[in-house]
Amino acid sequence: MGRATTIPFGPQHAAFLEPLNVTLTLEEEKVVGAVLNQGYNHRGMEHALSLDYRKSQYISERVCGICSFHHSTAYCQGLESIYGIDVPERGRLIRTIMMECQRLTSHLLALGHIAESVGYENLFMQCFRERELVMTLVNRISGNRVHYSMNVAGGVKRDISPEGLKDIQATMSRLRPRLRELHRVFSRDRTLSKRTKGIGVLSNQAAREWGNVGPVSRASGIPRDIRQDGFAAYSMVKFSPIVREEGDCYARMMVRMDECLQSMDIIEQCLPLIKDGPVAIQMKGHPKGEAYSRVEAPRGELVYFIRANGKTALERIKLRTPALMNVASLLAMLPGCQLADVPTITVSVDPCICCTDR
Amino acid sequence: MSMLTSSIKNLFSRPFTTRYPKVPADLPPGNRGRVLYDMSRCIFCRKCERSCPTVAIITDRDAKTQTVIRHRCIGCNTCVEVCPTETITMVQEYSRPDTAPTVNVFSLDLPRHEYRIEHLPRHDGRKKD
Amino acid sequence: MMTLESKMRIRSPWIMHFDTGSCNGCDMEVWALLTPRYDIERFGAMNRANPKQADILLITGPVTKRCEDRLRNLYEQTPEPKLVIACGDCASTGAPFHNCYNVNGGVDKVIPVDVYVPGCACRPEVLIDALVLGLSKWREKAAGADKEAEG
Amino acid sequence: MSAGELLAVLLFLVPMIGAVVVLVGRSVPVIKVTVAAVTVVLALSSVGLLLVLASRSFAPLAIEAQALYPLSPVLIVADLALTALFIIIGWRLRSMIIAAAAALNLALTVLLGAWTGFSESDPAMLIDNLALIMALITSLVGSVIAIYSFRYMREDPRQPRFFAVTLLFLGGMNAAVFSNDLLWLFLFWDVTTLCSFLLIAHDGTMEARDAARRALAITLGGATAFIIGAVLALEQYGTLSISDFPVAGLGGLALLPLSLLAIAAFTKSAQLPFQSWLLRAMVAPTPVSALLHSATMVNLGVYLLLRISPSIVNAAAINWLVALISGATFLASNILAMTQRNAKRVLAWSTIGNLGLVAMCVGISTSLAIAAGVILLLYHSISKALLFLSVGAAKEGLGSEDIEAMEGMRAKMPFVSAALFIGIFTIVLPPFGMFASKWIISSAALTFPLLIFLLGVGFASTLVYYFKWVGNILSAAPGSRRVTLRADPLPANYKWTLGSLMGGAIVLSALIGPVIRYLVQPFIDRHFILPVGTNDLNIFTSSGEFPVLVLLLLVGLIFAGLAIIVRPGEEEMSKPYASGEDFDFESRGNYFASEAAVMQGIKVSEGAGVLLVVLLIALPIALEVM
Amino acid sequence: MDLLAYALQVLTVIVAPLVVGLAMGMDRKITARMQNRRGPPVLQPFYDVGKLLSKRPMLLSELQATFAGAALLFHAAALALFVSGSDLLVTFFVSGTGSVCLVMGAFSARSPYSFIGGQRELLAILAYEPVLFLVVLSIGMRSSFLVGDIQGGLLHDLPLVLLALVPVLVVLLEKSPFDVPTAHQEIISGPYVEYSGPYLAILEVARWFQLAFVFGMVTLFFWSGDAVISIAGKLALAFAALFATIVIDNASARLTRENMVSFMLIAGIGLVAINLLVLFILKGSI
Repeated sequence: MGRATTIPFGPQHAAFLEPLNVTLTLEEEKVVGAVLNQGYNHRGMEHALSLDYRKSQYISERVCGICSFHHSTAYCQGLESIYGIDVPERGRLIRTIMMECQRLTSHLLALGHIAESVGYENLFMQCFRERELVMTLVNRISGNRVHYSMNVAGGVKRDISPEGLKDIQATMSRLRPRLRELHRVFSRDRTLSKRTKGIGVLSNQAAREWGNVGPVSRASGIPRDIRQDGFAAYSMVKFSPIVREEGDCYARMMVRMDECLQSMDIIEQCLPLIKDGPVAIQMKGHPKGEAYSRVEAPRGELVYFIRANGKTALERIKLRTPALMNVASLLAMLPGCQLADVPTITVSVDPCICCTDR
Repeated sequence: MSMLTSSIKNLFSRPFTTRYPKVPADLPPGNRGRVLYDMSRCIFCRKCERSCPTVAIITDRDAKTQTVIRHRCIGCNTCVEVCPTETITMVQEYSRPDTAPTVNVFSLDLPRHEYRIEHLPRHDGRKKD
Repeated sequence: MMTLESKMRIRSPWIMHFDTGSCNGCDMEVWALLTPRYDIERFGAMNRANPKQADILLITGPVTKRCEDRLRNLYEQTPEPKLVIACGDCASTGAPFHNCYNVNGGVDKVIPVDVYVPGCACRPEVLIDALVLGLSKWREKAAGADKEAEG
Repeated sequence: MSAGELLAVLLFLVPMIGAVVVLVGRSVPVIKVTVAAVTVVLALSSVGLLLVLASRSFAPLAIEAQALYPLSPVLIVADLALTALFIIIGWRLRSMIIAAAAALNLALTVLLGAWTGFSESDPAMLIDNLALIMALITSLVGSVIAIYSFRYMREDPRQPRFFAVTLLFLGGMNAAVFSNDLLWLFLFWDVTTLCSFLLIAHDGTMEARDAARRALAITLGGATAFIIGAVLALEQYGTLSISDFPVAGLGGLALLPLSLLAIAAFTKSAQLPFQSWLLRAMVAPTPVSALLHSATMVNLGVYLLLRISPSIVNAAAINWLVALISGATFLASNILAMTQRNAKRVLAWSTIGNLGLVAMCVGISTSLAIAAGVILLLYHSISKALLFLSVGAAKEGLGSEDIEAMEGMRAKMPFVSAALFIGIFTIVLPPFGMFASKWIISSAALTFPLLIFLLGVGFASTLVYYFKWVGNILSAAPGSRRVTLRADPLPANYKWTLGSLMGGAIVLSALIGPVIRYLVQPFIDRHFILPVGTNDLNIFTSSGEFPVLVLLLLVGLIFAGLAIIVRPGEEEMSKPYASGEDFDFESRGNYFASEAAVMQGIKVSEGAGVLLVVLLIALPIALEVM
Repeated sequence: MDLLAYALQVLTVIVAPLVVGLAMGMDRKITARMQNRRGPPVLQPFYDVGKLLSKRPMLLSELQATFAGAALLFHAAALALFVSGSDLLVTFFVSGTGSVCLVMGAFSARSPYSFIGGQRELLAILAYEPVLFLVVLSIGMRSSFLVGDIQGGLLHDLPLVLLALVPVLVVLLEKSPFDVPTAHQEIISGPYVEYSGPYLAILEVARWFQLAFVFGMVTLFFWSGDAVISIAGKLALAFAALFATIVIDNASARLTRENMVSFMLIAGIGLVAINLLVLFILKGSI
């Protein structure tokens, strides 16, 4: 026919925060073919992580800036299970609080990003305004806005003071009405739902086949949430995974919105549980052995495999990041949609290219 | 159209925007800005140099200097933790941007927390191979 | 004496952001610049996401080997006068990723950089400082050009 | 025989003689000499006729049948012979419809002949300004196209047939527009039908034969409506002379002849629901498309409408229906044109739409509208011929008529691109002739508010499909510098023919004031109150004014000024932005709809057309019954 | 007296786009405030244009420059015709030519986003030109096509026609939900994507002229015998229209091109049709 046009979408593109290239084949503006082109962000992190296990908790944060704490938690949990130790309860609770804070920032970023991708500038701004509250909170707790550098193997190295706990409580109560307002907008806005409902549908079956994880799979009706394993302090709090059945952009968006509210619940549940005590255990000797560690990052199941042979350098470290699974499933969603929906669909899986490419 | 009410509300409320750089940044007390050396305490044990994940610290035992490459420091606080003599402190204020990667040289002849500013060489890029 | 031209230029810096392999931390902070808290539109800056209309390139990341050509491509498409700001440690020196085999170790290995921003991740305030520094560099350049023109 | 009569006779007789010479001569030099001679005669005669009429201050020139004595008996015989020929063609094509329609035509012709005693009504020919405009279009544009064909058809083995039919057509067309007697008009109407049939089938392919058959079926059907209308007209009005048709007090069955003639006009002008033949006719060689299917022959239909417009405008209900059918045609064809990929098909839809606009003007039935219709007819022919010929020239260079194949053509074939650009510019944008008439139509449509909605969407769609096409032409490889027109490897023949049409389109646009005053207004004045005011620089209507000269100067200054200001070499040429990638982009047009959707759209609009046409016939009968 | 009138007209043609530029600045400020931001200075659009003019030109094809200039000149001509009290319909078509020049400029650079932007801009033209055309014809129907002859009664008789102008303004101001041709997150900035430096400035100024013309049409709806009241009312009406678009922009996501075309055609044409019908029923004639 010769009617199809091919255009590059990315690596540098207004809709993407990160370099991802989707080469789209368009018939007029209908997408008939999509080729995912990854690897712009491949730095060789697995090699760098394996060089010195004592420094790798900092490097592992730099795999991804949006879910940095989850990365270092997964890494530290792996080392801890190699050593065979349990982190003190206070350390685990602090980890949980920080992970949920990070989930809040990540989800608010993703939500703002979706709003931006459909040209809803005001909503994007509002999401980021609320996100800024969490950002300043984590800045106060950890000393940095993005990379908290709080994790060490054996616990956390930075304690939260009683004022800090009060601060968290105060921020949460300040945030709750605002997020409720955002929830109202996201769920009710007509133009927004026109652009997200029924767009980029991923059926339950397809989600299983593509191995989707995290909010993307939960939006397609798969009630899978690694937090239910009870790592860190998740066994001490009550929550149930948020699941929707539609599998479209709207569902993915709303799952994230609901999870924001859930994160606040979890944080507020954690706060009264914090008792005085140590936050970390010192570990002796170099690690030796294998460990397989996983956490529920904002984008889904994050897996670290660590094999150590008793030297400073780890023998092998392997990451399987959630975005890798989710980004791949774009290939199932993009064909058949309109060019205008490509940014929305792409952003709705929350592609974290730095995770994907490592 | 759900944003209508909040748009109008925002229109008549004070903007959320900071006035930075007219007013100083609002930094929390525990902010990990940058590290400073109190050279009078330093024993040149090189623990900080070895612990640094990004090789931002260079200890020169002969010249009796500690060199911090500001544009390499990720502010992870490790050097502060490993220092046996509390030579190193983390302060709130962050390092400033510059027209070349900055190097701060702490030496014995300078007062506490003072440093000499040097620059790493700048590259001007390279042409396509 | 500063010309009207350079005055206008300083009041309207349009930015383009490109991630060349960073961890996303600086990218988020670049985006935070556009949002209500920091709002660099105060200074007239706009995110154009298009090299042809940008004055300032905000580059994050240590420039992976694959991004190298793309970065150069974008740089060449940006009309003069332009300013390159390397945001964050990794863009300045490649620091956190110095052990990685697939990076160039800093933006200035590929294209000339005007302002280096420290921090991992660089705070929005530092980015604002960098913007101000870059613009003052322009101002100096303009003043210098004026002197040359007079002399 | 006066000079005017002589020129008129020359205008239709010389081409016919030329056709015979070509058929007999058969060799290329003979053909070239003959065709060239005929075109010279045609051009001179038509301009001469203009001068003759001007010397009579544009009073119509009536030619009595007696003045044509040796001819008129021949014509009656030819009339019968032609209809008989159609029966044979129908028989050989194994198409019962064609054969039946032709047989009916023959019967009714004989009936009419018997009724009138084989004597013509007087005046048999009437050359007023409308006929003059048509003759000028046919002769001048036709001549240019004939000369263009020398080159275009140079490798065709059936050249004698082609040029003979073309010349026959030119003669037949001129005669048709001069005819005042419905029977004569019917004869020449059929001559053009025959020529169209022969030329569409020229390539001899299966597709061409099919298209020719369909064209013949529909236009013969229209001819049947025509001849029935003629019979009824004789019965109702007692005359076959169009100029004697009653202009007022028509009602009931007396409206039926007008309805039928309008339907005949719709078939010839390819209005809904009869448009399908014109689209298929695009398989014919490009000069044929330019000559018959856009510039001249299809105009015959709307010409007939304009000719009987004094009667139609006073026949309420009929004029509304005419306006609705043609308005719907205008809208539907413009929307459908957006979905086409083949340049000739785009032009075909556009032709249908513009003819619809002319017919709509008749339907609006104000003097302003009719003036607009005549202006549109004139300017449309020139621009459309230019566009068709350019597409033909482009096809020769690119090997394809697809719009997509013309991607970046401005760098390869600047002359043709300029011709296409000017053609489109003169059709769509101010301040050229077509635009002036659109402006008048917009003003005129105020009296028929329903139509302004059709017009609004229609005009905007026109912009879309033409500039989508222009976009493809302009989309040359990055960094391409402006090339001079001389750089085009186009043969001289094409350059001259395209160039003369370009010049004609622009000059005639500048002269729109005089054109309106001297060519259009005398026709309007005869039948209506004074419509359009003009002082040669501006055009006035009751509610607005159109500053032709100011706008023309403006556009001229803008483009001339920019050509001076924008100089090559000052700018840095860069790569296209492709998200940082090096990317070689190929532009492909947007067509907005799938084949199935287009078919459905055609079906829906045809359905609406059928409904309205049935209403057009049923209404007079219903009025009579009530 | 004549000379004074001419001078006034020339002045208006020069000042009107500057006022639009100022309005754009206000628009950005108000938008920022609605998003709880501080926003740029009100004079920002002028800084932008000034800066763009000082940048080094960069092009893909010379025709881009030609068409950018043509767009500016056509829009300026449209405004000049409008101010000089000429025929509104002619003015409208001349302005339309300017929009088409933008499209041709976008096409003449062979670049993916520019091309898609051009196609979308054509669709936008398909969406808003009919509505604008109907607005012009309604005005002509109600009083006259000659801008100089149009007097009061429009606001009273054609309120829905004025309302139909608001979505048109949304498209022309490139605001959501109908900023489809320049969709930032989809095709960067559509037809403008390959323009940079001075040529972008030219297009920006061309847009100001175009907007000045369309806002001029909005102001036609208000008329009063008293010059002061007339001018104040006209400005108030134009500002109200601008404010309406800002509010719509801040409370909606971008819709798709199909949505745009169908909404504009159905709502725009529908509003005009209803208004004319009501007028016809009330007054017996249009």
